[in-house]
Amino acid sequence: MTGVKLQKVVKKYGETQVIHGVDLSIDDGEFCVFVGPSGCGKSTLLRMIAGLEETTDGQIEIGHRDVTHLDASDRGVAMVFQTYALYPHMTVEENMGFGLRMNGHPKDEIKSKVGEASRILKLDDYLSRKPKALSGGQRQRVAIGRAIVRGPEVFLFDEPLSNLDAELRVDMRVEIARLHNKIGATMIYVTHDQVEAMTLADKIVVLRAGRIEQVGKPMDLYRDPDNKFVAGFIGSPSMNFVEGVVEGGAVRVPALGNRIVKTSVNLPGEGHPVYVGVRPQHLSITEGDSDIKLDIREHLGGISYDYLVVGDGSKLIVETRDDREIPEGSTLLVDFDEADALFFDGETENRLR
Amino acid sequence: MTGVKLQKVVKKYGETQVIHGVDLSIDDGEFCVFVGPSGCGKSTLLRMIAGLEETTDGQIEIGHRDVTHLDASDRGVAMVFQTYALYPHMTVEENMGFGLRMNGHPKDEIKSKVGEASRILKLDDYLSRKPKALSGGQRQRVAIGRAIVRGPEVFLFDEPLSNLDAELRVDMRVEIARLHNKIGATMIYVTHDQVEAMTLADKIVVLRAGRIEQVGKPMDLYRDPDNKFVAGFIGSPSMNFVEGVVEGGAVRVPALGNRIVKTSVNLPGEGHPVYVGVRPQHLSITEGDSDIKLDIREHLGGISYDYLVVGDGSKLIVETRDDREIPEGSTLLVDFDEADALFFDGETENRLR
Amino acid sequence: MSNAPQASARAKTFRPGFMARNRQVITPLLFLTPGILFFLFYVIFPVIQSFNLSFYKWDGLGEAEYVGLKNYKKLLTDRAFEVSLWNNFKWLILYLLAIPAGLFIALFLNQTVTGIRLYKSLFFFPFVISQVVVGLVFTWFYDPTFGLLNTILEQFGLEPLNVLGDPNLATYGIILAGLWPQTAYCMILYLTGLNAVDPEQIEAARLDGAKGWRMLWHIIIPQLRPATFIAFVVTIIGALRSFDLISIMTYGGPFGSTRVLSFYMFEKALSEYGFRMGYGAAIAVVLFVIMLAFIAYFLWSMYQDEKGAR
Amino acid sequence: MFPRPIEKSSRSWQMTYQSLLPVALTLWLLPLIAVAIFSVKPDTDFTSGNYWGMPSSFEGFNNYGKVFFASDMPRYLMNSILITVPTVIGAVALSCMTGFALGIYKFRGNLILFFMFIAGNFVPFQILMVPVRDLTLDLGLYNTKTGLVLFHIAFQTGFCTLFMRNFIRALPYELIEAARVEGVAEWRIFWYVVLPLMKPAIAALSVLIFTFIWNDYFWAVVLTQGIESQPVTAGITSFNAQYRAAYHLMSAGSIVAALPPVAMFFLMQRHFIAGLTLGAVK
Amino acid sequence: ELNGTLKIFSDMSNPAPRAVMEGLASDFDALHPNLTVELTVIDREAYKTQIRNFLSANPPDVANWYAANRMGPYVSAGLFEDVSDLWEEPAIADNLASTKSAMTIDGKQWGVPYTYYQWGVYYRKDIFAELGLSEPSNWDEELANCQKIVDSGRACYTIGSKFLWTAGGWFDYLNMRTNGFDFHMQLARGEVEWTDDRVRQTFANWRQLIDMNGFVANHQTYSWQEALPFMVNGEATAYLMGNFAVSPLREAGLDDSKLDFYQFVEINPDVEMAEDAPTDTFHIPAKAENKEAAREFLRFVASSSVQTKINSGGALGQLPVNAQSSVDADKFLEQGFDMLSSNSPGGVAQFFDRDYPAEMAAVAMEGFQEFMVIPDNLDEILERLESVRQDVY
Ligand SMILES: Nc1ncnc2c1ncn2[C@@H]1O[C@H](COP(=O)(O)OP(=O)(O)OP(=O)(O)O)[C@@H](O)[C@H]1O
Ligand SMILES: Nc1ncnc2c1ncn2[C@@H]1O[C@H](COP(=O)(O)OP(=O)(O)OP(=O)(O)O)[C@@H](O)[C@H]1O
Ligand SMILES: [Mg+2]
Ligand SMILES: [Mg+2]
Repeated sequence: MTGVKLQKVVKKYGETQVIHGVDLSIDDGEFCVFVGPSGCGKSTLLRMIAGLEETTDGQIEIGHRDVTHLDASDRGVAMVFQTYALYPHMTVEENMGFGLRMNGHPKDEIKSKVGEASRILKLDDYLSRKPKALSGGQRQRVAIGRAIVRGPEVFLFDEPLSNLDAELRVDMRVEIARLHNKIGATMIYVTHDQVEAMTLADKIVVLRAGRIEQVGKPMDLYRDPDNKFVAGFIGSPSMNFVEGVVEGGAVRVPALGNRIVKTSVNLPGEGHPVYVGVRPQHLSITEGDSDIKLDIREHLGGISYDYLVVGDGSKLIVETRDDREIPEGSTLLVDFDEADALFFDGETENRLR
Repeated sequence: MTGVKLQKVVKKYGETQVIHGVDLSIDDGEFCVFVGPSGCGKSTLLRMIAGLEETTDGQIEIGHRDVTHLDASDRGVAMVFQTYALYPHMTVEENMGFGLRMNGHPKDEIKSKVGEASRILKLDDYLSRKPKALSGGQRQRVAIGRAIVRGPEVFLFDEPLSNLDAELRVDMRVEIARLHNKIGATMIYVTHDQVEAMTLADKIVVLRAGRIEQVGKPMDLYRDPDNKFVAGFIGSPSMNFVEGVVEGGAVRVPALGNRIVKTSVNLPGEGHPVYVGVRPQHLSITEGDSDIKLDIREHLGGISYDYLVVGDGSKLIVETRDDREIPEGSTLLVDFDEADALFFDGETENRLR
Repeated sequence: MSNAPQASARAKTFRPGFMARNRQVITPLLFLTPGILFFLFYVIFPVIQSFNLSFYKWDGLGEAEYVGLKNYKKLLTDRAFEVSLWNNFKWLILYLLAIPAGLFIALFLNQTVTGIRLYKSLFFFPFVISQVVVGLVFTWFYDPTFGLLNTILEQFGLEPLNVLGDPNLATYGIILAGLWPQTAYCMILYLTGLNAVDPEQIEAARLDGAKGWRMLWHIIIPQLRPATFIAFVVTIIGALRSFDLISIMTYGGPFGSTRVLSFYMFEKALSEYGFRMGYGAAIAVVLFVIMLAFIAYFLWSMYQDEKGAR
Repeated sequence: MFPRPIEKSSRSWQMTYQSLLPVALTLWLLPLIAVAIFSVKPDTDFTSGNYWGMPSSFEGFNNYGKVFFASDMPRYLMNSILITVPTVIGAVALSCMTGFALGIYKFRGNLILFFMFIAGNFVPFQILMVPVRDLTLDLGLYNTKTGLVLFHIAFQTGFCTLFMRNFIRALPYELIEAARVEGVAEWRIFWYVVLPLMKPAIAALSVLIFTFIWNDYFWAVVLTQGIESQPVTAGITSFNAQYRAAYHLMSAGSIVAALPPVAMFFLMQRHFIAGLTLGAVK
Repeated sequence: ELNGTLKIFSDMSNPAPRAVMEGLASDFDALHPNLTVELTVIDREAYKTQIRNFLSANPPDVANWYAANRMGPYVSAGLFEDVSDLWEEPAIADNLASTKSAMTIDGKQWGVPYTYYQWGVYYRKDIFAELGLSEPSNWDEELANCQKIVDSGRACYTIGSKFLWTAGGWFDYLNMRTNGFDFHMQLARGEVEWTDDRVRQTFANWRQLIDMNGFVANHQTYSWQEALPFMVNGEATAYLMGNFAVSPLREAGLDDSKLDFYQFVEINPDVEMAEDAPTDTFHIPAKAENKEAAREFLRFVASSSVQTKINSGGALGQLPVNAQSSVDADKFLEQGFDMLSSNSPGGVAQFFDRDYPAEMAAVAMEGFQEFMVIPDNLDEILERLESVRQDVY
């Protein structure tokens, strides 16, 4: 019922166009995550859905209702801000009940709804505190509680966890996932954290410079990216790309000692440049003579990252599961399974399948 | 020559004691990392070594010289701050040369030293810029450059990377490791980032509430922690702990269906409570009937984390290498190799070996 | 002979040691000395002297005569003092109107239309102008024969008013003149305050359905607390220090009805028929005690802020 | 932003707002505009009762010419400058130092000293009147610009210290620590690190103090007496005595007296406002 | 021969007196080539507060001030130079004898007078003529005249009481005419209660004029100069003022055909007429540096020729103190001189704020102003004055 649908949505600030005609449909109850590099328009798009930014062109529907020109307060959405945006002069309880109060709900209804939300978020003990007296994670929970209380059909999150420290971020991430499971509302979530996007999303929308690059399930994007940008963007550490040239139906990779990579994808014509992409965990190294040097090896306990420098100066990251000490500066041989390699057109950067 | 030695170092702010008699000796050229939860006194200890905080009691030696009551300016150490602390009104060059200039070094000496440092840090192109015109990573490099220029024997870093975003943090981490390799000075480094500690340190010092919990090489701490605190602190995700009871020379774990874990360590007396610790990657799950439920499964691409809830409400994290979808709420059987389990006294929390 | 080098060597090691160990105390002391000396001589000692003087009878020329609390006793029955005190309270209360007025104008001007910067600065004008000039300007404005006020009243068919000549109106007339620059001041404080209001909170409140006055009341005004605090402090101080306007506009008249403590003390101590220094000092002490309540309040809230800080 | 940006509201309301602005401004500045018009009127307008109409002829040059060439106003203006500028320099210099000491160093009594400066700044200055006048007399500085300047410096130091100390407090303390670790002497830290960073505060404070001092009337009356040392605020009263009921000249005189701070405000608007809101108190 | 500099502080800040003072200074300067005369003119009102400061702080060599009680504080504080020696010189002793008593405290003289002037009623002759009025000679005529003036839509008297002392002038006259000079002085010395019936009678007389709207409205807002235009514009017909008002009135366009003078009318025929005639003086501060030149300057201003010159109609327009001086052929000066020398048998008062102690004067004049605005407050005002009297004396 309360899916969100964007049709040819455009945003201009004066002359500069920030969103270039975005079409997107988010289903009822779906958890949709916007990712993309800084400045690509994630926040802008979210704020347009919220009604905090005017839509220059196109149409926004929430639950089959055209809300393009409705006021923010009439769209039935709730938003959680990066800085929480709690009202510092109100207690937790007042913060959470404020929206209902402004809409003239009776006192006891407010009280019961706030009570319910605070139970879900385990905030009961803090109801009479001011935000100042809360930790970051608690504040974030209050911000979420404030959104829940109003019982909206769509939740919007703009990098809600980026002000928390690493540990808390993990906890809150799990909390949000659980919340989504429980209340089942449509959620749209902006982040630039890989892990958040991968773990939370039903559907990831990858944006670049105001345009959608790809939409899909997290693992689909991970396994089957449409282009080099998405491939490089999803997954951490990033996918390694090495330049290659089409030669005799295969790809020759000069950086890896002119290795010939065979593949069944539709390669472009002879001599055409392509990129070969391999994820760090699909690379393996053995000591041996080559022009690839180990720059730094980092042990994280359990896994290690090897930072390699190839002869032409480009870099590779290899994830290994061993803790052996390899002297830095050693030369190494790099290998990978051809089935794990992805190929991208050297010019359009589109995936070759 | 220029190791650092702390003897019974104590710090009090008024009545509250923050550092409780720390003994520590850091060798010449060693890379020593202080880790510990927030507020445990890492920064305080570092600042005492720098001379920025007075030492209430005990003695600090730098290179066999008692510096306990020396002013910061007389200790010959260099410090890199979390906020970089670059002088905003000076160019990069002036920033780096400021310490030398103030100490009356001749102009051309300053110039050559700054030049050298900026070459090492690839800052040549930015020498005449003001800090405002630099990116976060460049600023951090300037801060390090400023420390290098003076050629100090001890470098102090207080969470130097925590203001950088994830990607840059990785780059700078590698950079610092490389720097240490190159100049070989003693470095003391405060962080609360697991990965930084593990990858950079020759020696990790784990602090808790103003006391040293354990000192050792990263992998030693990881594999062979002295107590539950260190075991839980080192490694990410944290080690799982489940409560057990000593029964007939083995440990019975009620939470895992009264599983009996055999071990060769010296267990305390019959009926004594112990903790069994297993790292997430050493746990494995299979679907099956039990009182352990899957709460959330997170796919990160390549690996997945499973958050489990045990019947008694305690939680487990399992790291798996598969991408299968297991419906949330399924019941699971959990298994681990007994050799991978660590045991801790239920009361003292000390490791049982 | 042989002792000398030894002694000097010891001194050499001792002196830097002492300096080094106390650098964190000596440096600030050196930096503070000139400021503190100035301040002691011109502010702190005089305050004490004034307290002392208030127990004396002195015409500023001859010998001072100790009279104990007599000056204060006399104040109790001094009608002019009573009037001044009341007027001071009127000033205190009414001057505070500058705060809502300033807020109102600030809200009016807090837009981004072209030329708004110029408007803002022009609105701020009255504050920059000397109170002497403001006083003159308003005296003419109120002038019973040709003043603009009466010209306007006439347009509406109303009786002319002699604002500054009417003992019941004069004080209010002066306060109004004072409110003019003070409102401008508060306006600036609120304009910058409004700038600092967290836009995300406004957005959150918009999503929560707060609009217009309710937004102002529930979200904006609470966030303007720092600006309000400052506005409050400066307005109170301005009210208690009011001297220039009274001196220029009515000289305390008509028949003393616009005196406030600060003016009365000037009159008693240094004006043509005054030169009762002790009595003047006693008035100043009373004024000081009133102000002390506000100083204490201000310091207390500063202290609250400082406690948490470094 | 609150209230809602006007661009986002209806066209008609935008127009209303745009036209309301000048009306509101005119009302707000009415007394001032009147004086400005007074100052370019011929004297006959006043004798003929044309107080509020348009000037019957433009006599601006004449009137201002009189103020500048036929009265003592230039002397008074000069006095004001000679009082204001040294005060600004002195107060700012002193408070840079006190602010540095109080803002950077932790020592016992820091807060008490700081509060002493604040409290002194709020003292009703009438209480200082008699003793300061006597002190000035004893120093032989009565009726000299120096006497006035010294007092102003001392009294403004309270406010300036509050201002500077809070500003320095807001500077990242790590900058000082960084310099200390680099082996820089304390006074050099003040000179090379802190002072350059205080430039905006110094500018703001200077502008602010300039206005305060320029507009001071009370102390001018208490500590000076004649044309050789009185500033323009006090001078304007003698000027007015001289031209009693010559409203065109009094107006011109008032405008001349008010002009320097106004000009200062316009030129240094940003600093001025920063000063007000930063230091926040007079 | 005199040399060095002679510093003079003067309060003659109104345009005409200022010119006189400047002339005086430059004349004296010219007479003594080696002497530099430095003149500082200070606003008349400001001067009154500032004199204390400069007398002790940076004393000039010569300073203006007033005779009688007003010298008291400075004399007793030792800030004025005893100039009894000058008063032994015949040029002064003989010619200034009439004011010697006003310059004497503790049997010594502390300055020399250079001018005095009569007070009285300056009126619009042309309007009187228009209304068919003639100069009144007693209170009834005065009231009758006033009634006619009021009926014509004018006020009888203009007055600007913002700075209070103008009301003091009215009290002086009403009280001296009602109760006589001696009573007035008794009151000044604090020997009579302010609540005395005789004082009340004075106020009752005053009230007659007030109740018939005899004074311009809103006078409490104006200084004496600001009250001048009412007379010039014909909105009021007369001004009880010192002779110094003549010059600005003339400047404003009232020539002798429009402006005239009469002595304040008799009220109580049982008392002798007495007048206010304030005397302005020059003094040498005790700490003056160039006392020799200062004494010479005092001799200079006391001399008959100088007093003739500075008091002339074109200059101060006042009366010379020196008996040898000639009174300028000015209608008002002649009338004033006549009045003071022949028709003031009761005595000559200095002025309310010069005869009454400062503290008393300040409160009293404020009371007068209040009375003029709200006559019903009289009882309260008198009680206040009485309590101050008990305090002051
Ligand atoms: N008010 C504005 N006027 C002009 N351009 C703007 C405005 N707000 C945003 N932009 C531009 O719109 C683009 C998209 O901004 P947006 O904040 O949506 O990026 P984002 O994807 O959220 O980035 P981040 O990850 O840094 O939050 C940016 O290039 C930004 O510069
Ligand atoms: N000036 C001070 N006065 C009183 N207590 C202080 C002061 N400075 C620090 N502390 C206390 O000392 C303890 C240690 O602080 P410190 O800053 O060293 O912690 P940390 O380990 O660096 O923490 P973080 O990881 O958050 O930086 C904390 O409990 C803190 O509250
Ligand atoms: Mg964003
Ligand atoms: Mg820290």
